[in-house]
Amino acid sequence: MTAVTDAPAPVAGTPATGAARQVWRRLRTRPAALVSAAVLLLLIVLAAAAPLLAALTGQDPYAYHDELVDSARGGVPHGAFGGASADHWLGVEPGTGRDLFVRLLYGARISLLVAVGATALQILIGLVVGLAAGLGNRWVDGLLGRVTDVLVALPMLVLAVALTAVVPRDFPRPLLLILVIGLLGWAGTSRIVRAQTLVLKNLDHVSAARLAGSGRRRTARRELLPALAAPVLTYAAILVPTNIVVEASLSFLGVGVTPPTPSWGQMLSTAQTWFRADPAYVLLPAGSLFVTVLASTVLGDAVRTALDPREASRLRVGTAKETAR
Amino acid sequence: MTPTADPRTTGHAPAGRPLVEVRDLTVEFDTADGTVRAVDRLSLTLDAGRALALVGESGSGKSTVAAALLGLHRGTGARVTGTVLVDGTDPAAAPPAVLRRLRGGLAAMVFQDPLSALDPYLAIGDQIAEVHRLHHPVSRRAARARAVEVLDRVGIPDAARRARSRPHEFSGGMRQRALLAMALACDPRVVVADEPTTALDVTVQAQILDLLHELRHETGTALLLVTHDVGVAAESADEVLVMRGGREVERGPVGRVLAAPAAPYTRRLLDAVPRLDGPVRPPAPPEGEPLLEAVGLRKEFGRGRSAVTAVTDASLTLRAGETLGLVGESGSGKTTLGRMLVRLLDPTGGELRYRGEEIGRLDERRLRPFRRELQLVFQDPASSLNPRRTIGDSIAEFVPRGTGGAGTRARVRDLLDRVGLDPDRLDAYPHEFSGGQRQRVGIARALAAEPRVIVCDEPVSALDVTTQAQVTALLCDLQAELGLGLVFIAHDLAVVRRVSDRVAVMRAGRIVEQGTVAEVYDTPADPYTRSLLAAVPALDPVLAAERRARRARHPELAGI
Amino acid sequence: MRPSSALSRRLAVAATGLVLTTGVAACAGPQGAGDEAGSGTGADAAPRKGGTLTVLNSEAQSDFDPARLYTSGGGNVPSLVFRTLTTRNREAGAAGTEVVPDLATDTGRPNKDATEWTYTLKDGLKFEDGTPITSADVKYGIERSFAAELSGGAPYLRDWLIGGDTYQGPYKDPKGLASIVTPDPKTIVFKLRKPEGEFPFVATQTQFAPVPKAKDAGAAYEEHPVSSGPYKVVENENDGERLVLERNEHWDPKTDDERKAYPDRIDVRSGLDEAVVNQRLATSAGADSAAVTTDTNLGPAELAQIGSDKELAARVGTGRFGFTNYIAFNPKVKPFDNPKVRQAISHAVNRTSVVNAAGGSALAEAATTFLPEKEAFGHQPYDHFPAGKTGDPEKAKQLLKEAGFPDGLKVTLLHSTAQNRATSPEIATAVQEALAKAGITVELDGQEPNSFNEKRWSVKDAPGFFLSRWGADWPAGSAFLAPIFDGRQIVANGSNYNHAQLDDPAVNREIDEINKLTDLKAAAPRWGALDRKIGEQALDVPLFHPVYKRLVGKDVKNVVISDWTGVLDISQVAVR
Amino acid sequence: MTRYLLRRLAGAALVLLALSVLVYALFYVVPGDPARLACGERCNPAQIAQVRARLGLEDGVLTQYLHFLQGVVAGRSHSTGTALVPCDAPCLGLSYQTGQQVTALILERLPATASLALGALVVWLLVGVGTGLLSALRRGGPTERILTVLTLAGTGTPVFVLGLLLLMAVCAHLQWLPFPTYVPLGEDPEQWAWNMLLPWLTLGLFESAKYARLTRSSVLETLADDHIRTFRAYGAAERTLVTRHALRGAVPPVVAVSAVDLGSMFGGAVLTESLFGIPGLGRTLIDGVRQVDLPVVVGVTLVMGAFVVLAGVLADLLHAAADRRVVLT
Repeated sequence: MTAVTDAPAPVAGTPATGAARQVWRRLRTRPAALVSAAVLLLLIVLAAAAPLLAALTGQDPYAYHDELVDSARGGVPHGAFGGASADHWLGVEPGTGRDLFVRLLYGARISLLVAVGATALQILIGLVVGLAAGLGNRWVDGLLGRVTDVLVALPMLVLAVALTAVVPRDFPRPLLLILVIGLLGWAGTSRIVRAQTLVLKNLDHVSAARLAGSGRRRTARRELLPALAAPVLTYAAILVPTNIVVEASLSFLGVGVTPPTPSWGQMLSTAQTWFRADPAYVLLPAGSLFVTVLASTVLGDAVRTALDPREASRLRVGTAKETAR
Repeated sequence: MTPTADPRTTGHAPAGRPLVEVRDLTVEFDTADGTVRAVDRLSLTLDAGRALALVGESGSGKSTVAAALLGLHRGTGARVTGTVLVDGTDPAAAPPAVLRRLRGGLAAMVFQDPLSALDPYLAIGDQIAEVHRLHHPVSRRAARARAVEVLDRVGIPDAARRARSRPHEFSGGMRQRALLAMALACDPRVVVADEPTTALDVTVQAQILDLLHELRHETGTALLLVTHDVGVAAESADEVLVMRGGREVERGPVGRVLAAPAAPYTRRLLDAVPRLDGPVRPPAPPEGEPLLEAVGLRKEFGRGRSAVTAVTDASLTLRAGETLGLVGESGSGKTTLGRMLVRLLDPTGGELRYRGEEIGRLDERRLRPFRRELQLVFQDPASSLNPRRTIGDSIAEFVPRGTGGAGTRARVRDLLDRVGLDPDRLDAYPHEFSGGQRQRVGIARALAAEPRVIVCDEPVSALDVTTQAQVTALLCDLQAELGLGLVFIAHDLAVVRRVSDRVAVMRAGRIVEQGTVAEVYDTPADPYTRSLLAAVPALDPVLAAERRARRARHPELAGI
Repeated sequence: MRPSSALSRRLAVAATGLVLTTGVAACAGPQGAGDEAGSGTGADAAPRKGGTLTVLNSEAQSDFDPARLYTSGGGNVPSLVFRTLTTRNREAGAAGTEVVPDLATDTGRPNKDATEWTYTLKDGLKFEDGTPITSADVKYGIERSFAAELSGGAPYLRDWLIGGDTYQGPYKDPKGLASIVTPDPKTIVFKLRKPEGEFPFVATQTQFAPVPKAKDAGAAYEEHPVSSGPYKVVENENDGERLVLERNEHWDPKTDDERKAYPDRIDVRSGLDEAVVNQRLATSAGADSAAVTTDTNLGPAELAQIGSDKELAARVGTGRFGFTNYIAFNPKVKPFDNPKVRQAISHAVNRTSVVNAAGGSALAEAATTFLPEKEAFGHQPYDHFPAGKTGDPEKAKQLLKEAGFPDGLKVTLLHSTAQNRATSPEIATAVQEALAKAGITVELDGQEPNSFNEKRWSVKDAPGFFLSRWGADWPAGSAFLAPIFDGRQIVANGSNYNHAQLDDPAVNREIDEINKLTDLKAAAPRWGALDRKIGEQALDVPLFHPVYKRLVGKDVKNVVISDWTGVLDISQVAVR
Repeated sequence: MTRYLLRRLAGAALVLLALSVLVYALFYVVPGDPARLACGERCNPAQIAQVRARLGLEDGVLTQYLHFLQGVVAGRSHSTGTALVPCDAPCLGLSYQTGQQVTALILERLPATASLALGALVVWLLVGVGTGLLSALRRGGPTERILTVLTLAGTGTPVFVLGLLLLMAVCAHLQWLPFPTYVPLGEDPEQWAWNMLLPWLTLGLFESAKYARLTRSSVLETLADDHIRTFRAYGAAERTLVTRHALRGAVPPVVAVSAVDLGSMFGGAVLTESLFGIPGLGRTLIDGVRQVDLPVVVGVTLVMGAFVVLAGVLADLLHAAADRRVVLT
């Protein structure tokens, strides 16, 4: 054959091997992303080590300290800064005197566990539904589309409140929260997966797979799923902070984890009446929530931009539905 | 056309100095993969009223030169060295106000893709008026009137009304006319046209080139034409500068360079360009068995009132060892027909027989035994390979099962060797290959299935002309060797002529003419075929002028 | 059992569990220092007539029909419109727990065994349209309350009147109820199934307000109920969210000793967030300076703020209503069938934590007795199973060992998720934490208020261990002890309040005996003794009695807080 | 166009129908007996039975649902004891708890929700779009960096946290604003505006972060488009490019997303409403859920769903109007 003379040209699409390296190379140059990753990592370590830290400070998240609050003044903690002291680093809870530092740490466990679990569930359902809609015939697509519409039209927070009332109390609450958020919040994922599938299935290399005589399922597994990984993972990066907020909102509405288990939303919910009398009580969970959501948003953004700068802005719009306001 | 014919010779350029002067221009970009030198010490001059074509394949740096003339690299991080003077102004160093005067006022740019080059939200007339007012202190109303005037001038019918249309309401050719009108509205001294006709069909391309010629003749504007198509250069330029890898390869009057190229690269380039007067294939082999027969094939998309008929009443026969060329302009339905032939699309009506057996209505499962026998080579070698899998993996999927792991691997190596690639690269990913190499992988993949019929859907249109020649040659070799039936789909009449035994011409979903190469090209029966042939640029400027004159005399040949 | 006046609305909120209404605490709140003042403010100047009194409430007066209101006089605002046969004595403190005549000339004349009560109407009583009020109007008002469309009132008439249990109201049964007799337009006689010495208390309820049959519009009557009191309804928007009352010219003050009716106009605005109500009262700007609330208490965080502001503290009215929050046991469920287990829990409870959880010592007083600590209830102090200030886990452990649980115990506590600081998670976790020290592991079962109530009021499904509370329908022992401990009050298919499902013949007999007494002064100590006696069985653990603190506007005068309602009486308030 | 609208509206009706079925089914399994709750405390079984019969709870869930549908389509009437009160179509039934007509209840609560949503819209269009535009204009500079941090901070703050912090800062410490109390517009427009200011800011700023990002990325995306290159090549100044051409590219997405957001906000912003005590649809719905007040829940859910669905249609129409290339099919 004749010698090949033309030089390699840049190409669209990112191969799997290069992606991780490329993402890392781009992330390395963004200090904000690195700081966020560090903050999240620290938070995960702190949350995981909560019992250890509780033992270290000698505080139990559930132990009452009646002597630390002023019973005659509504139970406001004695002392400045919400009763912060050498024993209670971040002060104590009004009314009970429970240690806030340890409760915050335990609260982080719930927030992270529920957010990550719910995200996984949303992605899973969204993938299955989106693929089915994208690959199925007109009827399947139409039906799933309407189902998604119904889901979007549902007031999610309210339905979650109703659902948590239906389920027996002995059902583990964190799991229930994961299920409720996961089952109600997959519409965005499925829409993205469907849109991507519609694009992908007309790509030549997917058509080519048909010419090799492979069936639909095999095509979906070998050609579509790997290509969907990038958009879906980047969308997941947006979903995690969103779900942290949704969990907090549900707890704020009083349908989160069962007391006395602490969660940030539940702390905020009880704290909201205290913001003049004991500002520290509000600022601690609010600040924790803020830092966590901010860090995961910044990191998610950076990862997404690193993976596909152009796709980034489009995905953002898809999150409008899950907003808890 | 001569400088003296220009009513505005009192430009800033001192007498005797060229209108555009580029000396030792070097442009470098920083990319993630290191510094790329797009233009390397290039020099050129363009006198007022003259036309210079920059010709080169992709990556030759020709568009970068055009952008440098308007200072479009400013603020992008590109490093520009050397001297550029446009009518005495240095676009790289001029203060912003002067630079803005230069842009449009002195040198107006006409971009390649007319759809994206216009603001989708604004009426075309308003866009032209806006640009006009940037260079002429006139009222809004006057500017709008001027916009209508120039639109009328570039041949937009009912210009006053169409000026209120938005770009998407125009056809591709009309948009390109509107872009020319925009340039015209500024009364520039030089028009820089960057691949102005690449996105257009051949008949529309001819119209635009004719218009460009006419306008230049009328206003005496100089032209810097950037193109990959030697034919376009031959049609439009006085001088040609061949570029490769950012450097000048050869420069000279267009007739001289095309007729007697001095540089080996130019020669190779010209040899690779398919011509309507070039060699044809040896006569078709004796009649083989009919492999694939289509009778009255039809395809509709959508349903009900919104249904669109893409192909209707398409009948053709393909025999073993034969190449059937399928030509047509964009939207003619040739790709749809090609995909129906390999059953990637389900025909809405008609019959499709493979070796006598009806396969047009088989479902996916019953179709499976035939799948591997009918293969397709895709147009875009980048998207037809899964970027996440090695090419060896992609090809192996097409090797019939039962060969065994080691056997499959040996077969893949064999195939890679067969299509001229290094067999050791089977574990490489598609992005590590060039466009031409990827197309070879695509061919190897089609061959792996041991097919009897291969439909090639514009297999070379995304490739540079020298690579085109190599890939078409490969296809011809393989066909002869394996006795395949080949359907070669292309918009380029010259390419089809070079590879085909028989040719079918499609227009608006129908096959309007079908016959041997000699019949169709030498004695076209259908007027559409005739207009297509008339629109193909010639490589000889003299001939081009003649044909332009003929088109002007017979508007029906162009007035599609 | 339903607390009176404003509080009833408050509890309705709690019962339906509006977690959301809690909102945020006062914003531009009070500053300064000072301590809690008495109930009356602005007492230095004598109250005068005139002006507009603004009422800022969180809950709308959505039921403004005398048949549908539960409490004495329908609480505060309705008692300005509805007069009843008898009413509360509108005086501060203990004197306010007495019943006094209203429409009637006296508090009722019983026959010998207190099964027949006769009332005579005063002269000169008129509706707002000038037509005279007759005994038939009173009878008709009572009969309407039996219609299903107009449910909501207290159950006593159904339980006490002969034929009351089957009567379906005048719409379905126009013949009326035979056990209410009106021999003439001035006289009305009630025939009861058994002796009821406290009938005069029941006659304070709004069902005893007259309703002119000609004006009855069924369920729509609440849009404009016909006034027999000092004010009439001139505006009723959004189902009672905005009410404007103006003077009823046909009300004759000579016939009414109780209602002072100083303001010319009452402007009720509800649907406000509780924090907003308190904030506006604290700021007291503009019309708010002449404002009170009839349903919004100060919360702990607000108290923490007020603590240091003398001016504000002087405007806080403090009251105590007959109300007890307690842990209920259902001895039908193991291991609470074992008295030692119940006693162990009684010993283990840390009332300091519980009181803190309920809002601190200013809003809750630790309780060891079931009856509220008021003379009217006949309260007798006792503490059968002392837990000290913070619980006695050692004693509890010992009792558990004796009960056969040497390694501790695992139980589930039912509570509600309402943020009411009564049956809410805060109280439950405080109990949980204290019991943990005694080796009792408590699992919490927090339910939405509706299902919480359904569970605890169910004979079949009631768990063994839950939070509960009880408020007196009127300030007497029977209203407290009979529904809770009378074995014949165990309601199998309806709402059961005898959580312990106690059916002790001795207790039942004593209740019947005291009920025969029409001399309430004599009855009271016997109720106290009965409470003390029942307490020995450890059927419940009294936790605390709530204290109500409410703000009034700067210009509000003559704040009267009785021990009956525990909150200010709107009929006494003046704004000039 | 008409065909498109008809098709979308039919789709919307279908979605709403499914929504009502779903809510009915869900509430059928929610614990809690509406009759007992409506009856009040200390009701005897006979009374509860009467209430149950009056509320129509004795019928099967299917019959109840069909009655509900009948009410929506043709209206129905309810007994008040003395008379039958007609409830005209679309009748969403009577509240179990208060006996109020749900349609009236919704109309009564809607103004509060609408004033919250519309005010927030103004805030996010001014602040959000303004911020996005500014950071696109100043890209690469320190201004953009500061704005990016602010925007990210906005994205990272749950609305109730933002509201709480604003309350703490604006009301408690600076005492610039009174504590918000909802005053109906019709009653006192000035008070209404002052009291809504903080809720507007809270919800508007919360949404602003999203719009800032959307605007910025749309503008930057458009700036990278070929037609910007055209105008640059014809001598247009950079500022003109952003304000005249690139901003136009941000209009369709901002308009479309605004319509969708507004739609879902018209259904009630539960958290904001509860934080500021605004008597809107969101709180009505949450209360309804807690009180097992099925007619209220179904009614409000349907209205909310209708707003969301119609906002979707509106978003598409506006998108098509803003971007003529979009063809509605």
